[in-house]
Amino acid sequence: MVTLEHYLVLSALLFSLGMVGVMFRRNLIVILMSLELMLNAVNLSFVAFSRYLGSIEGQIFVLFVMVVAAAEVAVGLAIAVAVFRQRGTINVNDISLLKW
Amino acid sequence: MENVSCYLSLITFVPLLGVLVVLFINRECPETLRWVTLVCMLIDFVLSLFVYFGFDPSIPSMQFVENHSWIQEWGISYKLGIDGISLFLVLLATFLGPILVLASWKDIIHRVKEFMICLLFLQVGMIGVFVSLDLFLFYVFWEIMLIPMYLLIGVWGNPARKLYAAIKFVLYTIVGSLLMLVAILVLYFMAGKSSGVYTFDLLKLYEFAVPIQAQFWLFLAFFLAFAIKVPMFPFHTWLPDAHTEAPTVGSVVLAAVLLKMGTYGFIRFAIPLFPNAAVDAAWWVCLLAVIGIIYGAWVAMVQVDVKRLVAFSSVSHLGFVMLGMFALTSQGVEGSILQMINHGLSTGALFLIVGMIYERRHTRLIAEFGGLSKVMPIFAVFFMVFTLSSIGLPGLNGFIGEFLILLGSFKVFTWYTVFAASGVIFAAVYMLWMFQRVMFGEITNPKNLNLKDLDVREIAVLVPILIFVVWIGIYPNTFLRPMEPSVKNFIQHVEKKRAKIIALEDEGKQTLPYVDKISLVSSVTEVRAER
Amino acid sequence: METILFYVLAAVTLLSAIFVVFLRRPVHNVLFMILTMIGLATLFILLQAEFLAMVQIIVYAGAVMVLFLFVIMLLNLEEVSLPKEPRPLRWGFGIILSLALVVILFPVFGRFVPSIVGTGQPEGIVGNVSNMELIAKELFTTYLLPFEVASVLLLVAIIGTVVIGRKFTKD
Amino acid sequence: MIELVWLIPIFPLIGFLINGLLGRRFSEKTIGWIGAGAVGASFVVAVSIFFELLKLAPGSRSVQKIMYSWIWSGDLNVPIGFLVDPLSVIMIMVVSGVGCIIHIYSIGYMHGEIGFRRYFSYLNLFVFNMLILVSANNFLLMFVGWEGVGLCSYLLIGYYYEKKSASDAGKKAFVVNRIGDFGFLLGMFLIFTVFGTFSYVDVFSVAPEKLTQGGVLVTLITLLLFVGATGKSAQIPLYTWLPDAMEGPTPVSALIHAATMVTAGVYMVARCSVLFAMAPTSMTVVAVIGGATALFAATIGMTQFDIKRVLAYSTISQLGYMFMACGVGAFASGIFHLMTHAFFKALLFMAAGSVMHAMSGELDMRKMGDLRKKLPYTHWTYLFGTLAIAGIFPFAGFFSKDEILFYSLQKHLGFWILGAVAAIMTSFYMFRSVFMTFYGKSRVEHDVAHHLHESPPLMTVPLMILAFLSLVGGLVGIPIIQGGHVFGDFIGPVFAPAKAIIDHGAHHAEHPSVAVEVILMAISVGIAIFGLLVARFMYITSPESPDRVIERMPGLHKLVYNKYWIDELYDLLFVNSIVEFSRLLWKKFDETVIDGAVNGVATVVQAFGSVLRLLQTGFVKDYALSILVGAIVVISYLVLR
Repeated sequence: MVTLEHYLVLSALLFSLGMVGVMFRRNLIVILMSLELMLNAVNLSFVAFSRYLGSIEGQIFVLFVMVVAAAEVAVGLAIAVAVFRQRGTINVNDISLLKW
Repeated sequence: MENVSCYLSLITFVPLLGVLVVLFINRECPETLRWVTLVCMLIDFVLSLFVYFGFDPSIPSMQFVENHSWIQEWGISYKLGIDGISLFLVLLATFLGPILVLASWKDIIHRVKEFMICLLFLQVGMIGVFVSLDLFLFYVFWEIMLIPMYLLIGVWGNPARKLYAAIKFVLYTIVGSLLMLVAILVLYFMAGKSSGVYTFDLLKLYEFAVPIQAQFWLFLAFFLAFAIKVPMFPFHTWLPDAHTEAPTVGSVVLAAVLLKMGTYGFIRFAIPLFPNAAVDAAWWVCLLAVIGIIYGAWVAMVQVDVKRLVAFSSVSHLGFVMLGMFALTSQGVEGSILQMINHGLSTGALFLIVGMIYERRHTRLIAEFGGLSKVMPIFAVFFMVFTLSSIGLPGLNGFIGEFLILLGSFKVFTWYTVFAASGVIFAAVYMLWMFQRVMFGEITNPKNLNLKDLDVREIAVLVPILIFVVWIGIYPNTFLRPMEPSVKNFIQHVEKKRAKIIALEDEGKQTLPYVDKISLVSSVTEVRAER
Repeated sequence: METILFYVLAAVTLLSAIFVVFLRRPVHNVLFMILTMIGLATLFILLQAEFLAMVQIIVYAGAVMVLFLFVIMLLNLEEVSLPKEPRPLRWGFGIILSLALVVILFPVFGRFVPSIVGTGQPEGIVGNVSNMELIAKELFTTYLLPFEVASVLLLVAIIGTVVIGRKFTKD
Repeated sequence: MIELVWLIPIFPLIGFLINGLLGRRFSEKTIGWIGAGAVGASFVVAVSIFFELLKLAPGSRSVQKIMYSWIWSGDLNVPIGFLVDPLSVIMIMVVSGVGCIIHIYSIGYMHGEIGFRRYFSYLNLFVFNMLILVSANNFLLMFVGWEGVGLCSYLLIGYYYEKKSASDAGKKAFVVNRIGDFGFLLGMFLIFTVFGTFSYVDVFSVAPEKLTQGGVLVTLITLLLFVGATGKSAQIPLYTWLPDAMEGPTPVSALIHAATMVTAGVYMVARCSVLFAMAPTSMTVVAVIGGATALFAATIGMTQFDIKRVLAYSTISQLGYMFMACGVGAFASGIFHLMTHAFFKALLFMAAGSVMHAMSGELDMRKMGDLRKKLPYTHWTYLFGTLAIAGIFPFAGFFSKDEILFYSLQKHLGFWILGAVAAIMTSFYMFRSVFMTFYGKSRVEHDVAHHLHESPPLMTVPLMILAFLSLVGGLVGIPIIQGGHVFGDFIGPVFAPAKAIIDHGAHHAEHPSVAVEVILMAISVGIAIFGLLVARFMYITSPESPDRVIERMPGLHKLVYNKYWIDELYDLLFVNSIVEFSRLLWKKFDETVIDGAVNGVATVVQAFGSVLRLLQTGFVKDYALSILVGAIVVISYLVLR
């Protein structure tokens, strides 16, 4: 019988996988993707909660998360494209202009 | 005279109007800028003359008082007032205003507009400090004065180390004043808590009896803020740098008026608010003052740069002022106030003179000069008179101040006075040695041969100061009489409040430990009974 | 039966997520990402959030992933020497760190969740009102302001993207 | 007329202002005569006040004239006031009289100098300050004159400011005077704390009650005042500035370093005779230092070759005599000697000046000789002066010096011996200077010799007036056997209270018989003549004898010739050590310690800042990592709490 914990464990796993992706991949695009993954993990737990608590708010929040995720991806990819065009690389370590 | 006159506000904020007018003038015509500032300063001076003639020398209390509430909730009021102590300091500031503008006529060429604005703001800050009777308002003016001075040194100073000097000056002063702010707030809350009404009004805070334990720390905070400004012995290293790097006008205003804020702060705030701590601390403050006198004189002796020498000499002179003030005798305090004015006049004039030779030779090293009195006789006369006034030759202003201070402090700190009096000898040594190396002897350096003597403008700058230097020397009563009642009132207030607090503390001590005193007594009797 | 379905879908999603993170070539990543999205959509259906499942597929799988593909093709990242991935040591460190995160999250579930849910038994959503209707009613009443703000956010994002994406001209 | 006492100092002040401010347009003659006229006018007023004072009864000859309240702060109220009494009238007459003569002389002497106007304005300022000093009615005003006189001596010594030695000498004079004034200042503070006022009349009238006879306080006050006197009148510890002061023009030395300024110390001790009388210990200190200085300076005077240096050392030793007189309680004879000394010492200096003028600036006696034919007037007046200072019978010096020796014998034999030996040396070195310059064979270089000329009458007439005065001056003090003498009676009442205290204290020595007085006079004349003969023998009859004496005791000669290396000692002990120490203070303490601390704080803050900077690596991943670590920490904290 599938309980809430199952879903939460799954979303935790997905979340940490996404985090690993963000932390350790050098490719900017992959980082963005794993970021998406983390967001989706959160969506999953939202829906799971809304399902088990019987309140619809969870799902509405998921909608808003999706809006934010979409905006974020759009801007992220635009930046990636601009960086690539200017620096010719999307390796995150090369983009270290902020070093003070 | 409650709320009747608005002279003091006028005097303080006329320079602000001047700033507005200067703002509208085109940058490209410096002449008009200078004339407008000069006129504004003259108006300010005339207004202060009205105050002088309206001032009634017989009443000890504050006059020309203006009391409007500013921020009700926190008890901050826009309160101005003047008494014998601050009257002449305001006059000194307004008197020097026009002279500064005149002196900067040829000295400041680039960015004249900003310079004039800085000068006017400085004037507002200075006069504000001397007239404000509300701690909060005092602190505001105290900070206002910092920024223009920083700009004066930082922008128009001599390019070598001007930024270092400016930053050092500002940091030194700000560290001190922040501690003072903390002390002000602590005082504000303590007074508020005990008397119910929260207020920054100085006269009300005079009445509040601060417990002795707290008094020590608060006095220490105020002491640090003002000691840095004075400057007293260990905190003086910013002064030589600030003076050597500042333009002539900058170091004149710095020496003549800004240093007086420190000593004025002691008389107006530190001592009357915390009399017990002030009297207990008097011995080490005077020790620092005497060290300052001797140290300032000795180090001045070996300086190679004229401006640094005069800067160290003002450390020595202000050591005298502090000694006189903390002796808390009527001669001592009056002497210290008079010496503040004298120092303002003679050191200000000396800096003007150094500025004049700097304008001609663009160097301040004593070795570069020699035999100037043959080439510039009028200059030699002025330089000689001001050197003698700063040495403290009788017949000129320096002597009256120094004599009263030494006389006043002789009764209280005999040994300190003996060492301080020896400072008079060293003063003669370093000033005359410098005077001889600059003025006498053959003209060794060819560049000195064709130096032209003082022109009309420069003489017009020096003559008013000369008149006052001689006037104070010949007939000082015009200055001593108005001070008399306020100084007497100041000393009585310190004594009275100190006694009241001691009485309060003793009776306070009795109530608290009264209980265990009985138990103590009873336990002793039991023991005796058993034995 | 439902639990079996859950486990299958969870396994599929997890596997594809792992492939997304650990495969070298970006195109593979994108494809597996789409697979995870679909996996998640089915899980939403399992949790009776059909509207969300549909939205998930349309928005995420459809739009976002296509965008990724488009960018990869645009920058033809295949030929470009892909940055060599970090040495295994970093990977190891990464895995340990993520496990640490999971381990930490567990007590959270243990502590909070039961108190709220209590039964651990999925109750049915009240009445036979469809999921979408519920969302719509809720969205346009209590959450109206966030809804409008979201639209503004999207507008801003669009403008931002256009500005950043502009041809880099040496003006 | 006494009401117009304030005119006396005002005249020279007006002269100073006129010459100082408007002098540029006047010719040399007008400037000179304005200066001399101003001082002459105050001399006339002084004489008229003198005669008016004579009319008053001897007991009540002390009138105060208060002008206005100068400093009034708290309980201190110091007026500008003048005190007219025999002591101050005599001093005023000496100062203005001799001053006027010297002004006239210097019109001739300074002819052709570029700074003529500056010289005369400073001279008038000096006379103004000196008159303020002697006529003041309170200590503070006297201190004003005291320092003003110090200033003018600084200006006049440093008159030839191109010469470094002149401006150095001026600076040295001012600083050493300032050290003396330091003592004077402290004495004044003590007086104020004890008496609460500065005016003489109040202080001296109430002194016996307020101070205990011979107590620590009165001794301290008097010793501190005496420190001021030694500074001003160049006694043992602080005399080094006077010989260097010869850098100034000769009339300056005549006026300042012979007649007026240096006597200020003696005047002050005489004025405070009541205080000194109450402190026997300080009286003995004054006498001892006076006697020692007399002897010490005389020894140095014997070996000097520069004519002005000889006269300078003789001034120091004569001042020593005056202090010894005051020390033994004979204030009247001290002042009498002061007056006569003013006459003949000014004369000697001016005669030396005219010699220098004739020899076109040459001062070294070894390059002079046999000038009596070329400079008759100067020769005779110089001889008169020497006879007076040596103490030969009819001249003024004899009476005043003999009186001092007489009273010092009464006090203690030691003082008399000191005085007698110094008297022998005085007559020896004075006659040595006469014989070396005017007699013997001429050692003048050729080019200097041929335009040797007698000084113009403008210079010789003053010489003659002073010669006459140093001849007549002594008659005022002829001791009418058994009684006092004219001068003594006139000035006696001023010192009556002091004498009363001394006689009350010490056992009253009976007045020695007439015979003893006559014998003493004979001895002192004998001493003078003995000195003359020795000098004549060594410099006229056998000129090579001085060299033989030097060979016999080269070490002693070298020691004395180099003035016992006192100057170098002072420089080493005080001047250089303080300068080195203050340089050390400046460089080490001020720059490294305090500035070091301040800059140290700055560097510490900077170092701390650079550590923080390392966190900003610029790699996105590091930032992400820190976010993660932060999150983990927060959650674990929440969970484990």
